[in-house]
Amino acid sequence: MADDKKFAGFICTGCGIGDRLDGGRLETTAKRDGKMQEVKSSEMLCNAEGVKMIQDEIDGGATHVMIAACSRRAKVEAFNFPTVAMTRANLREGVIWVRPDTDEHRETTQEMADDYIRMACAEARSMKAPSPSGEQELNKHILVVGGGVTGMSAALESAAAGYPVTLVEKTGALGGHLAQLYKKSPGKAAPRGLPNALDAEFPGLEDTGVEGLIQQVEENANITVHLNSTLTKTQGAPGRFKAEIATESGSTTEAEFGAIVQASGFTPYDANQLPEFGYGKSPDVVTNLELEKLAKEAAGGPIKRPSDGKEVKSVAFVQCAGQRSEKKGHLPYCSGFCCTTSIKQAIYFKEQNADCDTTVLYTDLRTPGAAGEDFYRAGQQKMVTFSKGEVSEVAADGGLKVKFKDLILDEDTEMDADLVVLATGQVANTGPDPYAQLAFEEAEEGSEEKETLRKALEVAPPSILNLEYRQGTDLPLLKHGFADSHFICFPYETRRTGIYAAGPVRRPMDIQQARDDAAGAAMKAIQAAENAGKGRAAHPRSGDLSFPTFRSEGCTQCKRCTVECPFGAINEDEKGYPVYNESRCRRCGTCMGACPVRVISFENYSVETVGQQIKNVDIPDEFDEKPRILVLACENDAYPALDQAAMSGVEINPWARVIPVRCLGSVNLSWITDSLNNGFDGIVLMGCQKGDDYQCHFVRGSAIAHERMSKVGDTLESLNLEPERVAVYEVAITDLERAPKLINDMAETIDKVGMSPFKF
Amino acid sequence: MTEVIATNQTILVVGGGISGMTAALEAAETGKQVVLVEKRPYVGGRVTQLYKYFPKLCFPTCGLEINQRRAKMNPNLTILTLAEVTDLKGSAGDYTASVKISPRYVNDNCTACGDCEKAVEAEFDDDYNYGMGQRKGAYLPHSMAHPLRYVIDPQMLGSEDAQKAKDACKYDAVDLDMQEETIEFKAGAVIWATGWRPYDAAKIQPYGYDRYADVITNVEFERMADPKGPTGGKLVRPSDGKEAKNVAFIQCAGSRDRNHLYHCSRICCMATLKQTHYVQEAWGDEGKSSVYYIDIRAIDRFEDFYRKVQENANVSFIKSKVASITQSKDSGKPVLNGVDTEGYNRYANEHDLVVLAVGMEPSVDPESFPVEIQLNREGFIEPATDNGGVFAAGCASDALDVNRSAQHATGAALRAVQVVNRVAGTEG
Amino acid sequence: MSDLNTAMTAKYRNNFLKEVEANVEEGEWVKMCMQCGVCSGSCPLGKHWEHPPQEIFMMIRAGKRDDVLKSDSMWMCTSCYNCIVRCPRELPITHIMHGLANYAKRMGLAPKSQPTNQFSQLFWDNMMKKGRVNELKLGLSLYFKDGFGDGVKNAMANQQLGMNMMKAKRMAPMEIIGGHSLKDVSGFQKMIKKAHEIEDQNIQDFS
Amino acid sequence: MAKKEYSFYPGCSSQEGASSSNYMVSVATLCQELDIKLNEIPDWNCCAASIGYGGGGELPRLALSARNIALSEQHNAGQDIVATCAACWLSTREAAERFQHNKTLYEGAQTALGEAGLKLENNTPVRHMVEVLIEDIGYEEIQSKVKKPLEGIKIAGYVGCQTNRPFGIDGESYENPLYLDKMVEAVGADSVPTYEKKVQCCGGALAFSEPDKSQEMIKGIIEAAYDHGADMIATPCPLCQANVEIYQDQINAKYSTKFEMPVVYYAQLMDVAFGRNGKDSALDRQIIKAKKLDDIAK
Repeated sequence: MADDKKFAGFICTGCGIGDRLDGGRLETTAKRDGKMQEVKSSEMLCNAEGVKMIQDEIDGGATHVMIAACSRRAKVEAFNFPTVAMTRANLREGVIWVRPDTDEHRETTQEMADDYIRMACAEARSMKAPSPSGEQELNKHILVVGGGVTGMSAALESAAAGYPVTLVEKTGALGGHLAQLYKKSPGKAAPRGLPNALDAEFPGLEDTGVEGLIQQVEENANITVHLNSTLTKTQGAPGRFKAEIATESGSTTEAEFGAIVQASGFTPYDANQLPEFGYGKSPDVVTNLELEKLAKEAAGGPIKRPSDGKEVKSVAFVQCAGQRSEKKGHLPYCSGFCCTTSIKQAIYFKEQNADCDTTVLYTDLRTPGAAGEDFYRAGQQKMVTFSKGEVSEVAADGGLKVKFKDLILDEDTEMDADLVVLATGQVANTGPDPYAQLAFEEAEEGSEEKETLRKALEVAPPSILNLEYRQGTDLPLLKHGFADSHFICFPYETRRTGIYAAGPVRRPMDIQQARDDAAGAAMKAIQAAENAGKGRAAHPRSGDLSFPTFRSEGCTQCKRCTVECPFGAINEDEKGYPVYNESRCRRCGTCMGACPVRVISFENYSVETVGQQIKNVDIPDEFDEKPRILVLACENDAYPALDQAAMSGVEINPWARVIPVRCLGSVNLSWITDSLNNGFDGIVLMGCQKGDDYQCHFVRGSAIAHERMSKVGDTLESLNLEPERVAVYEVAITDLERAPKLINDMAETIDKVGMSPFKF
Repeated sequence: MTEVIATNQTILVVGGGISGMTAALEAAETGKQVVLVEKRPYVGGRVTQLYKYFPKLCFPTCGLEINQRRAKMNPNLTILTLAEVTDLKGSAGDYTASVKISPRYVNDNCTACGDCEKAVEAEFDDDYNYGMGQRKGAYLPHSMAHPLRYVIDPQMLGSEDAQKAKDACKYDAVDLDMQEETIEFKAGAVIWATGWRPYDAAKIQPYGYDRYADVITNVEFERMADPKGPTGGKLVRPSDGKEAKNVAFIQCAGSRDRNHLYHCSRICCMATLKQTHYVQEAWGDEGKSSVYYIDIRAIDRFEDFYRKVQENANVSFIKSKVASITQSKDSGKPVLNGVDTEGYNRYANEHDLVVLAVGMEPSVDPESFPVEIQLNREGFIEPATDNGGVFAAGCASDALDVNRSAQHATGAALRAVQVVNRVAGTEG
Repeated sequence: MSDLNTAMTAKYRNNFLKEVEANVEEGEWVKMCMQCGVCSGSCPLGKHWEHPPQEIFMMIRAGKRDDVLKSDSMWMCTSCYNCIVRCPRELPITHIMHGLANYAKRMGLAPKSQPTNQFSQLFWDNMMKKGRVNELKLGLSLYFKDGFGDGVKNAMANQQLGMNMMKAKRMAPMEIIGGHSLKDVSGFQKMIKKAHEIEDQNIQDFS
Repeated sequence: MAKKEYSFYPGCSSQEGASSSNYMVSVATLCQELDIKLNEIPDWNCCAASIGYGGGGELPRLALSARNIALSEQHNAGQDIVATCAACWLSTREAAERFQHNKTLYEGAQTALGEAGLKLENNTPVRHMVEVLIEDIGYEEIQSKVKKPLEGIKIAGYVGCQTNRPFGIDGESYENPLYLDKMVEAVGADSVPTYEKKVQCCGGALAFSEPDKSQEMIKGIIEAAYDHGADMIATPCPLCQANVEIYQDQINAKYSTKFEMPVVYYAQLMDVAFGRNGKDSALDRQIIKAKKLDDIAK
C-alpha cells in the first residue's frame, strides 16, 4: 500500500562526526523530533556493512530513509537507494568541517547538527519516492527539418542507429547549399610524414559528394522525405510530438515523433547591402556563392566573367565582406568558413589556369586546425597571393578597381581585377523570437509595447516549427539570430526539450562541422526519445523521475507558471489551467516557485518538503542571543562552493541553516514569509549568474528569482522588518571564500539590526 | 582484481576529459553500457585546470559538477581511473581491450576525510599546477576531484611517510600493497578521447622558456589566475614574486610553425583574449596586455569577444611573430624583440611577464599509438572507414575548444551507438 | 639585358612574383611567406634595412619591382642564418636575399656604390684570378675601390691593423706578388665560365 | 686507438700568411695530440664564402664547392670532408645538399665540372672539425688527454653564426648551444654557459664593407664577455676570431672603450691543456696576447 510509510534514520559517526558531536543526542533527535521509527548509527555508514544495514531496513519495509553523514554530493554511489524516498543531513561538510573544534563552540555545533537532522527527517516525511506518470511512451521516430547537408546527415546518422526518420524540406530538392557548390575543400590535414617541401602534395579539392548523399537518403528504407513541405503545426512533447506536414499544394500529412532536429540552415548574406564594393553596379562583382555557379558552368574550363563572357585572368577576393563589422546592415560576427572558401575558389582558377592572378585581401586569415593551416599552405603553393589589406571600395566604372589599404606596406593602393568575389557570410534560418510572441500576447491591448511588438513580429521571418507552445512557435534565439545553445559544456541544450538545432542555424559553420554537428544533434534527439519513453528527465537533471503536478482546486489560472517556465514546457488548457508536459519539463521547479497559491509540487521536491525543513529548525527564543539564518543555495553551484569551502576549512557562522534548492527559480516566496514568521532573523539566497552570460543551468531560473525577490521588500515592510534581513546573491561554484563570507556577513547584519521579534 | 562487466554491446571510452566524459554520459544516458578509462586519478581532464572558459568567462567546475553528478547517478557508466588502454584487438562490434590499472594505494573505503594528508610531510611537484607548486605525497588532486578519493604518490612508497599515511587512516583505505594490474574486457565500439597536451615550450628556443623564469605558458597562467592555484590567484613574476602588471602574450608559440607544430591550435587566440581579462581583473587600468599575433582567429560568434577586447585601451595588438626574447641588463625583465609588420616598426619591449600561447598536440604519440588507426601529419585521428569501430572524440581529432569538443564528442557517441545497436540487432 | 628591365609589373599581379620565382635563387619560396615578420626581427643588422625581408616579400607580391631591385636592403645580409632557422614556413631567406641582390646586379639595378655590392664583386674577381682569395690584395683593392685618394686614407687608417697582422704572421707582404694559387687555374676558370653561361641561359625574359 | 683519417678542406684564410694561419697551426697540433690524420684535398679552391653571391650568383658559386667535393672524392675517396672554417663547411655542405634536392643545379654543376675534367658523385659527408671532436673523439677522450688543466681561466664560448646555423652542431639549440662550453670545461677552464652573445653575429664579411655597423656588434660581443668576467673568448670560426680580435683598438678609438680581450680558438685551448708550448698552440700569432694561456704554455 502506497501510504503505508515506514521511516528509518541512519547516522554516521565516522570522519570525526562521532568525536565532535554527541551521537546519542543525534539519535534521540532523529527519533523524538524527526519521528524516525528506526534509528541506527554506524562508525562508517558508507562501507559495505553500513550500506547493507540500510538496505536491510529497506528490504524490511522502510519507505523513507534519512541519512545523516557527509554532504549529499559525497558517497553518492554508496547511498543510492532508488526505490525509497531518501534525504541526507550534511553533518560533515555542513557542520563539523565549518566549525572550530573547541569546547566553547561544542554546543552551537551540536545545535547545528540536531537541526540538520530534524530538517532531513521532516523533508523525508513530506516526500514520496518519485515514479513515472505513465503519460510517456517510446516513439523512436525522429523528425528532421531541412534537407541540406546537415539535415541529410542527421537523417542518415539517426537511421544508421536504427531510428526511423522523416525529413521535411521546403524546396523541391534535397542538397541545400551543398548542391550549389562546384567542389569542397578537403577538410583534412596532410598525411603522416609529408615533408614541407614546395612540391609536397597537400590534400586537394574534393567533389561535394552531394549526389551520393542524396542517393543514400532516398534509398534508405528508414527515411521518409517530404519535399516542397513545411511544418504547419507541431504539438506535444518528446516521445509524443505530433506534426502536421503540408506541401505547397496544401495537402497535409500528420505524423508522430519522439524528437526533432532542426537543420534549417542559413541564408546567404544579401550583398545588395554592399554597394561600396560595386555589387549590383557590375555583374563582375559576385558573392562567393555566385562564384560557385560560375565555376559549375565552367565545369573545369576557364571561368568566364558575367559581363562579357571573357576568361577571367585576374580575380580579387574581398574577405569579411559585410562581416565582422558593426556598420548598419552588416554582420557583426565572422562566418568562419569564408577564408577557406576563398582559398578553395582561388584554386578553382589556378587549377584551370596557373597564370590567373588570384589575390585574397584579408585582415585576419582564419584557417584553424590542422586541415585549415595545411589548406592555407596548399593555396600558397599554387601561388594564391594573400595580402593583409582593408578594402574600402570596388570601383566599377569600366574595369574593376579594388581600392584598399595594404596594412603591411602601410599605404592606400588599388589593383585591377577582371572579377571580384565578395566573401559574404551566413545568416541563420531561425523563426520568429518566441519571447517576442509571448510578450506580445501578455502585453496590454492597445499599449505602446503591444504595437512595437506587433511591428517587430510583422517583419520577423516565418515560423519554421509552428510549435503550439504557450511560449511561442519556435526555438528561442541567441545573439545575432542564432538558435541555442549558449552553454559551453552543453552545446545542444536548447530551451525546448527534445528539439535540437544543428548546423549553421546554431552558429556559422562549414560542411565538415555541419556533418559532425548533425551527428551530435541526432544523438541528443535519440536520447530525448529514449528518456521520454522512460519518463526520465533530460539534461541537466537527467534521469530524474519526479515531475510537477498541481491541485486544480487551488489554481487561480494566474498563468505565472506557464509564462515563467524557462523551457516553455507548460501549456494552458481552454480553461486556462496549466497543462504540464512531463517530458518537456526539466524539473527545475521554477513553476513551483512562481505559484502564488502553492499548488504546484514534485513528489520529492515541493513547497512542503522545503517548508517543513524551515518549520523544523529549532528557533531559540530572543533572549538566547542565538539568531537563525536561512540559506537557500543552488545545488549546482552555491552548494558545491560551500562544500569545497568546508573541505578547505573555511568557517561558517553557526546560526546558518543551509537548504539546497534545485534552482533559485524554484524558491517560493512563501518560504521567505514563513521563515520570517517562524522567527528566522535573516535569509540568504544564492543563485547562479544571470544575464547574457548566464551560468544558471536552467537559463532563466536565477534571473526570475532575482525579479521575484526584488518585490520581497513589501513583505518585509508589512511585517515591519528591516530590508537587509533578506539578501539575494549570484554565487559561482568557485566562490570558496565568498560564499561563506556572505553568510557570515548576514550574521553581522543581524548583530546590527537585532534579533527578529517573531520568535515564540 | 578489478571487475568489469562488458559485452560486445558495451562502449569503451578512452579518456575522461570533457570529450570522453561527454561521449560517455551521452551514450550512458541513452541506455548504453559504457566503460570509461582515464589515465589520471580523476576525471575532467585539462578543463579542471582552467580558471575560466571563453567567451562567457564562466567556470569549468560549474559544468564539471553537473557532469560528475550525471556520472555518479548513472548505473550504466563504469569509470576506471589511473587506467590506460594498452591494446585493442578485434573489429567493429567485437573488440577486446587490455587495460593497465596503476595502483592508487587508496581503496574505496576512502571518505576523503584528509587525515592521511595531514599525517605525511613529504611534498612533491604538483602536476595539477604544472609543477608550479608542491603538494603532499598523500593528496586529493583538487577539491572537485571525482572520484572523491585520495591518492598516494608512488614516489612516497616505502618511506616512513607512506606508513604514516596508512596509520592515519581510520578506515583501512590506505593499501600500500596495491599492485598494478592488467584486465581484459569486451567492447563493441571504442571512442578515442585522449585529448591533448600543451606543446613543450622549452623547444621554442628563441623564447628561452628554459632560461627565463618570467616566461611561462598559457596553461601555467591559467593556474596562476585561479584563486585555488599556486599563487592564490595573484599574477606574479615567478622570478621574484613581484606583481606582473605588464603582460605580453605571444601567439602561435609552437603552432603554425614547421619547427614545431604545423597546425594552428585554434584555441590559443581566444585563450589569450580571455587571459587579457585576467590581467584587467587583477590590476584594473594598471594592468596592460600586449598580444603579439600573426592572425587573430576569433571564429564565428567569438568575434564579439575579440571586439570587446579590442575596445579595451589597456590591451594592444601587435602583428608580429616575436623573433626572440632577451633579458634586460638593468631590470632583469624579459625583452621581446621583433618587428611590427603593419608598417614596419622595430620594437624591443620590456614586460613583467611573458605568456607563451602554446598550442595543442595530441597527447598520444603517433609512434606509441596502442590502436590501429589513421593519423594525419600532426598525429590527430582522421575520420576514416578503416578505423572500424573506433571513433575519435574531441582533441584527439583536431585542436578544438571545449564547446566544439563536447559537440564533436556527442557526435562520436552516436557513431558508437550505431555500432552497438547493430550488434544488439544481430545478437537480439 | 636591359630589355628585361622594361618588364611590365601591374600592382598585385603576379608578374614580378613569377619573375622572382623563375630567376632568383630559391625565389620559388617567396609565395609561401605568411607575413609573420620573424625574419625581420631576427636580423642582426635589421635596423639598417630600409625594407626587411618579410616586407620585401610583400613588395614582390605587390609588384614593386624597382623598389625591390634598386633597394640596398638585401645587401645588408650578413648571412647569419637567424631568419632561416626561425622562419615558420621554412623560407631560405638568406639565400633569397643573396639571390635578389645578385639578380638586381644582373638587371643593372643594384645600387652601384653600395659597399657590400662592391666588395662582393671584388672578392669574386680576386678569387677568380687564382682560385683562392688573396687577402692582402683583397684588402688593398677594397681600400682603393673609390680611387687612389681614399685608398691611401683607408690604408693609413688600417695601417696599425696591417702591421699587427704581419707581426702575428697572419698577413704576408709577399702575397702582393704571386701568393697562393691553384695548380689548375685554367680548368678552374673554364668551369666557372661554363657555370655562368648555363646560369645566363636559364634566365627567363619577363619583358 | 686507430688513427682517424679525414679529407681536409683548410680554406683560404687558414693558409700560411693568411688571417687565420693561427687556426691552422693550432689544429695541426691538436690532430697530432688526438691522433687524427688530415689529408688535404689536393688543389682545393675557395668556396666564395657567404659573400661570393654578388659576383658569383648561384651555379658558379655552387660549382666552386662541387669542384672541391669532386676532388676529395677522387683523391681522398671514402673519407669524410672536414673543414675547420665555418664558411668553408657551410658552403660545401649547403652545395652538397642543394645538389641533392635540385636536379637542374646538379646537372649544371656536372657540365661545368666537365670543363675541368672532373665528375661529382656527391655522396660524401661534409663535416666541421668540432663535429669530429664531439662525435668521433668525445669530451671524455679530450678530457683524458689534458695534462695542464686551464684552471682558473674563465672563457666565454663564442659560437657565432655559421658553425651553428643552419645546420647546428650535435643537435644542440641554435639559440643557446653548449658544446663550446662543454669543451671549455673538458680542458679544465671555467665556462660561461649564460654568455648571451654566444650566437650574436659579428658582421662576417661585412666587417670589411660595413665596418661601423659590424664593429657596433663586435663591441657588444666583447662587452658581454667582460660583463661575465671572462678572461678570454674562444671560438670555432676564423672570421669570428679575426673580426672580434683585430678591430678592438679601432673600437676602443671609436667608443673610448678599453678592450683588450684575447680571442682564441678551441684548438688553442686544447693544445695548451694537452701540454704543448705557445708556438705549437699558435699563441704567438695572437694580436691580443692570451696571457693566461701563455703562462701555462711556458
